Amino acid sequence: MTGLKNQGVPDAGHALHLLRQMLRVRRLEEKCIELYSAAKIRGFLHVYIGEEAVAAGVMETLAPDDAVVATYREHGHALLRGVSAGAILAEMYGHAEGCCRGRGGSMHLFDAATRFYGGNAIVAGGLPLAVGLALADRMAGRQRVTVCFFGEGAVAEGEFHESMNLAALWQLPVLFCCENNLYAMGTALGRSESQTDIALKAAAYEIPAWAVDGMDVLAVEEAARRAVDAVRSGGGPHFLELRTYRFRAHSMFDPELYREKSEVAQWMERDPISLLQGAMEAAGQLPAEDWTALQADVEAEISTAVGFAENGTPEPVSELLRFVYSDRPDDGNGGTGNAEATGNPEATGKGRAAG
Amino acid sequence: MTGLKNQGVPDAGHALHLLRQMLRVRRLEEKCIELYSAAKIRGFLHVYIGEEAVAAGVMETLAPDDAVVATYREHGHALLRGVSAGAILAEMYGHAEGCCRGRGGSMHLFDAATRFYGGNAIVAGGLPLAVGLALADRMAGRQRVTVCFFGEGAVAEGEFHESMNLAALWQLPVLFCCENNLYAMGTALGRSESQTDIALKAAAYEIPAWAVDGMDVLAVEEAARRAVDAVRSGGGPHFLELRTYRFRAHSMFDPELYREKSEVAQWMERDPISLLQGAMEAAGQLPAEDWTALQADVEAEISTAVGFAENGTPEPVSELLRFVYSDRPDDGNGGTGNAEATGNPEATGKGRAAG
Amino acid sequence: MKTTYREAMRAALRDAMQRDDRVFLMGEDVGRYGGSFAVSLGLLEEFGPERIRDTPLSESGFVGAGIGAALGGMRPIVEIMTVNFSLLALDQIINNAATLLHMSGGQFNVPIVIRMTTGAGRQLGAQHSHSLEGWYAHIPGLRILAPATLADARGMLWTSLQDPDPVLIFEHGSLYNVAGEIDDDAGAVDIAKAAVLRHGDALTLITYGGTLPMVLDAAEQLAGEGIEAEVIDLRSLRPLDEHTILDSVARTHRAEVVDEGWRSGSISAEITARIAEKAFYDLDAPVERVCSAEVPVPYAKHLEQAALPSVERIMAGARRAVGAGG
Amino acid sequence: MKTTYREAMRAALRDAMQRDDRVFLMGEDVGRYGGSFAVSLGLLEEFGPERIRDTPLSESGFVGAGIGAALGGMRPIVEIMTVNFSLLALDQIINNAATLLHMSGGQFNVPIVIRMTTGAGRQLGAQHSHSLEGWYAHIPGLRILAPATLADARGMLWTSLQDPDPVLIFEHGSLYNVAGEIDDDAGAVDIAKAAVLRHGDALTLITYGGTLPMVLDAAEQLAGEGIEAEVIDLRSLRPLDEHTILDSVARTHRAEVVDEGWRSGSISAEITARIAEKAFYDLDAPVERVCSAEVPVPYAKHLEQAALPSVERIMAGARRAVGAGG
Ligand SMILES: Cc1ncc(C[n+]2csc(CCOP(=O)(O)OP(=O)(O)O)c2C)c(N)n1
Ligand SMILES: Cc1ncc(C[n+]2csc(CCOP(=O)(O)OP(=O)(O)O)c2C)c(N)n1
Ligand SMILES: [Mg+2]
Ligand SMILES: [Mg+2]
Repeated sequence: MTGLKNQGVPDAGHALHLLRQMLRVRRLEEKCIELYSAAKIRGFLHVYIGEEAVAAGVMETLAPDDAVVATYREHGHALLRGVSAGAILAEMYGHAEGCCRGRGGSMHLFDAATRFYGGNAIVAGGLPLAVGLALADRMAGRQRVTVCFFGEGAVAEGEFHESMNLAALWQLPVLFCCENNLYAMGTALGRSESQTDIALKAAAYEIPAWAVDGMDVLAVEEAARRAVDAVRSGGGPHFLELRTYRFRAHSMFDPELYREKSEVAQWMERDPISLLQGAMEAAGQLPAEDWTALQADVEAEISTAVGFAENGTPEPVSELLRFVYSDRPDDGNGGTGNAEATGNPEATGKGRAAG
Repeated sequence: MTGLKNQGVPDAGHALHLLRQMLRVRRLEEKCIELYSAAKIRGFLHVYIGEEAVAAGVMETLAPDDAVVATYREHGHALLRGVSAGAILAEMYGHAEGCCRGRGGSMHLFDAATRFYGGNAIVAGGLPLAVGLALADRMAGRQRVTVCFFGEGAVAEGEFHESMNLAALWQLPVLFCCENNLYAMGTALGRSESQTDIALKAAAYEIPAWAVDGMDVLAVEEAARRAVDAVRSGGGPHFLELRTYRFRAHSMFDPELYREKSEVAQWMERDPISLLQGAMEAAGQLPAEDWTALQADVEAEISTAVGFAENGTPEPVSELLRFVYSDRPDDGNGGTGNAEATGNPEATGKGRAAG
Repeated sequence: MKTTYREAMRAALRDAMQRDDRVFLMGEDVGRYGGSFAVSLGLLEEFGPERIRDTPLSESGFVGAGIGAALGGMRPIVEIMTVNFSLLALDQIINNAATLLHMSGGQFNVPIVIRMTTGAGRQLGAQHSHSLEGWYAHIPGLRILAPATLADARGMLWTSLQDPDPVLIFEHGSLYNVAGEIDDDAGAVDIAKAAVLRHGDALTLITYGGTLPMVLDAAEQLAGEGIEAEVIDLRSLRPLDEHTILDSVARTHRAEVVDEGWRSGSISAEITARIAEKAFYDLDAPVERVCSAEVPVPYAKHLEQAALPSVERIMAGARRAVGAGG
Repeated sequence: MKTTYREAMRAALRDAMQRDDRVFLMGEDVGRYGGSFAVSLGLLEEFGPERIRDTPLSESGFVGAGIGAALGGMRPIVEIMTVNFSLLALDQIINNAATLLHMSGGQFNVPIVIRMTTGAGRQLGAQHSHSLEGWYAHIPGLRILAPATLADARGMLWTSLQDPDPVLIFEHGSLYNVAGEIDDDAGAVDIAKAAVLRHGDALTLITYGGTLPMVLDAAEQLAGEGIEAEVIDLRSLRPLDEHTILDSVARTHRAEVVDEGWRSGSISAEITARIAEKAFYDLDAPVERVCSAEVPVPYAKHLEQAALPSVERIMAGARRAVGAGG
């Protein structure tokens, strides 16, 4: 398996769009790494480089009012769901213009407008949320789908098991997307699962499950579309195992002692962007000037975003205690913020803190 | 399926022994119910009536230095593992002569001498312990087996999943015995599992799993022996689903709104004791005088046990803080017990309480 | 109207369901079994299995699903059978329910109500006798309620469902059978303030939940000895109504906190610390604390009773407080 | 000998493994990855994958398995990557590790050591910045240690492994790179007593773990202002060495507690309460508490720093304490 599943690219315009989507994620994250090295971004930073076909293929199949739940490796999901690169970068800068006003950072991107429910730094912690979002839709009689992304490392957690069972038992409209990149930090799949065929594991809950080449964006999209349609039309939860690989370290702190450079190199030959690009070129569907224009567009988008983030403003420290509880109409945006109770003299004004 | 799996009873002496074992549990628990009504026993009381073939068959196959982990429905397991009926009843009386000196009660019977590790009132809470006991044996190079009993309700818990995976991944010497009595309190299996074939669920971890008629003590013993032998000889974890039924309410507080009387009646026709008794009688292996003698023996054992419990003594209140931490040689059995720190003036003397 | 704590809770559930069709109840055995403490008995028949939703044994899963459903626009009431099992759902409660609003910069509030039974006293042994509500009160983002009276059993659920943020309601197991009178039209209650249930000037007795009846009893008996105690029912453990406490101590100059939690690190420590910090110059004697002995709760009745707060110990503490200093 | 906190921990692990072949280390990524904070780097090569055991992501499962292995005669050291994930294992820790000895009437002790990284300050956001060691200190049956110095990083593991009961060791993430000198033959340390790291008579500063360096710094600067503070490193949060605290306060008459936990219900509340109870007549001013703001820890650096204790806030508290009362 080295190329794409289908020979040729059915719809050149659509393929170009997918290529653009993957490239947007790639360039955004390359920039993140740069900015991390420049100490503009701090905390943990987990990049998705190599895995872009997964988010690109799946997001394509969703309707605007569907919901998405992701992990701490979610820049790509956020971007392709429609959160602007500027809002994402500003968030990593810790600025008020960030999609979470600087509270979340890289691991906690959220966006109500696109129903993007994070950004969860607890492995498997998002799965029960996805089940509940789907339950709400079912109870309200809405035909929406909730897509939940997680790594293969999450499969060993109890919350995976409980969530699969609940979703299947109650036949809820969730699509589980397991991004199997073969490693959970330094732990290879075979050292974490007695049954390494993840799709088979999911099927044990009576959930239809397919394994898909996660480096082939067209294959991902095709499988996701089939699954999303089935879920939306009342077919209960579905499960995709997306076989992929992360080209970079787990995070900015990982010395990568646990895998061979040659293994990484081998997988990089199946870079999802190059694969699609190559197929399009082979089919004469990607004139050099289109590729150049595409790259320039994306560069422009990212550099505008960096500018936006750079020009952002820090949230005033007086807002520290805001969003612990909801702002209430009757307290003028949290007028009862109790600085004394928190021992923090700087924090007065907005926000309500109980204590 | 109404009778026993094998026609006839291979070894009359052994069958009589099994009959005795089941009857001992039955009579002990009938007595518990009586004593509960008389307010001699308090707290939660969960009886095993109807399920005796499971513990009786499995315990038969264990060596003295194997380990057993059970649940809050464990009087039978404790008794058949070798804890005396007197020590069990005294425990439920809250007496110092009880197998846990009155600290545990019905749900928490423990016995170091027979490696009986409880008695756990958290559903699925015992499974990780069993995995760890087996891990210790494996690391120390001992050929011992750890048997872990739990109800089918536990299968939905995350700890079930994590424990199955760890045991299988590390090929540990555990025998998982799922006592599938079709209900978890009032929740029928079909309302708790998307996949109701429990043995199949276990097999998804690559653990050999068989379903067994849990009302047929001979079948249970046969299956357990096969499994225990496989585990002991390095075959990794095994799993038995024992299909059984509880004839009584979940606990003394359960009004049994969730099942039909007729369903209970139907299962009572397959009472494990009557089944074996009937088969032995049919084969001419149970002369009336043997049956009478057996009953008399068991009655005597239980009434001696009640006498023992009745004559027990309450642990002095001065011992309240003991066993929070281990007694230390250097504190003369807990001389630092700090009554003041606990706010409890009665509790002085023995025991160490940190705080 | 005559009622019991259990019936008041059930009536509160019923009218929450009737009032708002986004409300549903979910938990282990809330439906066919009727609730392990019979609180939801009969509601399945009335509202059907979608809204009175039995769950498998999977605390983390269904509590997390409740949080997700709240994000999705519902108003879930999740019942965890007892606080003992809530430990299995703690990650969802702390890392999601309490935290999502903040992490999302105010975008995603979580209007969930989580109810659970708490407390010891029924010889259920160490794993089934925890009193962890004070412990939960440490967590920013949560609101922690402990209804101790019939009016609060009837009203706090309603108030909680109006809250845009997660509320945990702790129902002490010993209260379900308490009977008494409530107003025919009892409804939502204010939860911003602690209640002064008895006035007195000798000392302030501060408690909540399952120990309130014994504190009231002790106060009655102390009055017979000439010690008139003020009794405060905290009602909410987070936020704490510090004002009512300090106001009372400013008048009585002595205080005793009664709490079924283990003493070290209990909510009684926080209350004692607040009084010591903010009423330092008002206090005439050290604050007394009556808590549970620091031991896993033993099964045997005499040991269990010795481990828990009692009327005698409360009275002894009060006598110490009024005897000392001054 | 020059070392770092990280190296001291690693040396402690290494000689525990060498000394006793019942000892093994188990946890996520302790082996091939080298430990998420590189504490166990190199140990896999030295001791092999059975004794430096990588686990799947399943905190409840492997912590429970550690408890079982301890019951089975081993001396497991279980690493939970950070305290944040320990919530998933809390049921096993509280309902089994802390409780089995008591429930079994003294038959089954659990000699397990559970290590985890704790604390905030590195912009990891709300789900990765908990300081819950004080919260754990509420639980009878557990011993809670917080090594703050190199000697304790080197010695506490050894001491813990000699303990027949469960010990939780909390390592603050900001300490791993701290460098300094320890004795060449540094080994097991006494854990019964808090350490007085600086003598002074103006007030007592009480802290532990990650905030110790800033408290020492503050004390240094306060000395420049003529305020000589006594500094106590608690070292053990359960049991608390109340004696050392009270003894100091009896001399200084003023105290300030510094703790990275959220203020309400933190260990600082317990310490404040103990002082207020037992040194009531010694105190000349209210006890000051410097804790974290009661907010899920925000990512943005300036917000995070504003939420956490700081040298400035510690100094301000000390000035208040010495200025007040008297
Ligand atoms: C419950 C929990 N345990 C441990 C961690 C630390 N951790 C962060 S990412 C990670 C590996 C997860 O691997 P996987 O699920 O495969 O996702 P990937 O990083 O490969 O995308 C671990 C162990 C965590 N965040 N949450
Ligand atoms: C974690 C947890 N959740 C809930 C309970 C309350 N509870 C006690 S027994 C029980 C049913 C368990 O059913 P099953 O595992 O099938 O065992 P059975 O009682 O049928 O033997 C429940 C829900 C508990 N003890 N532990
Ligand atoms: Mg992975
Ligand atoms: Mg059952």
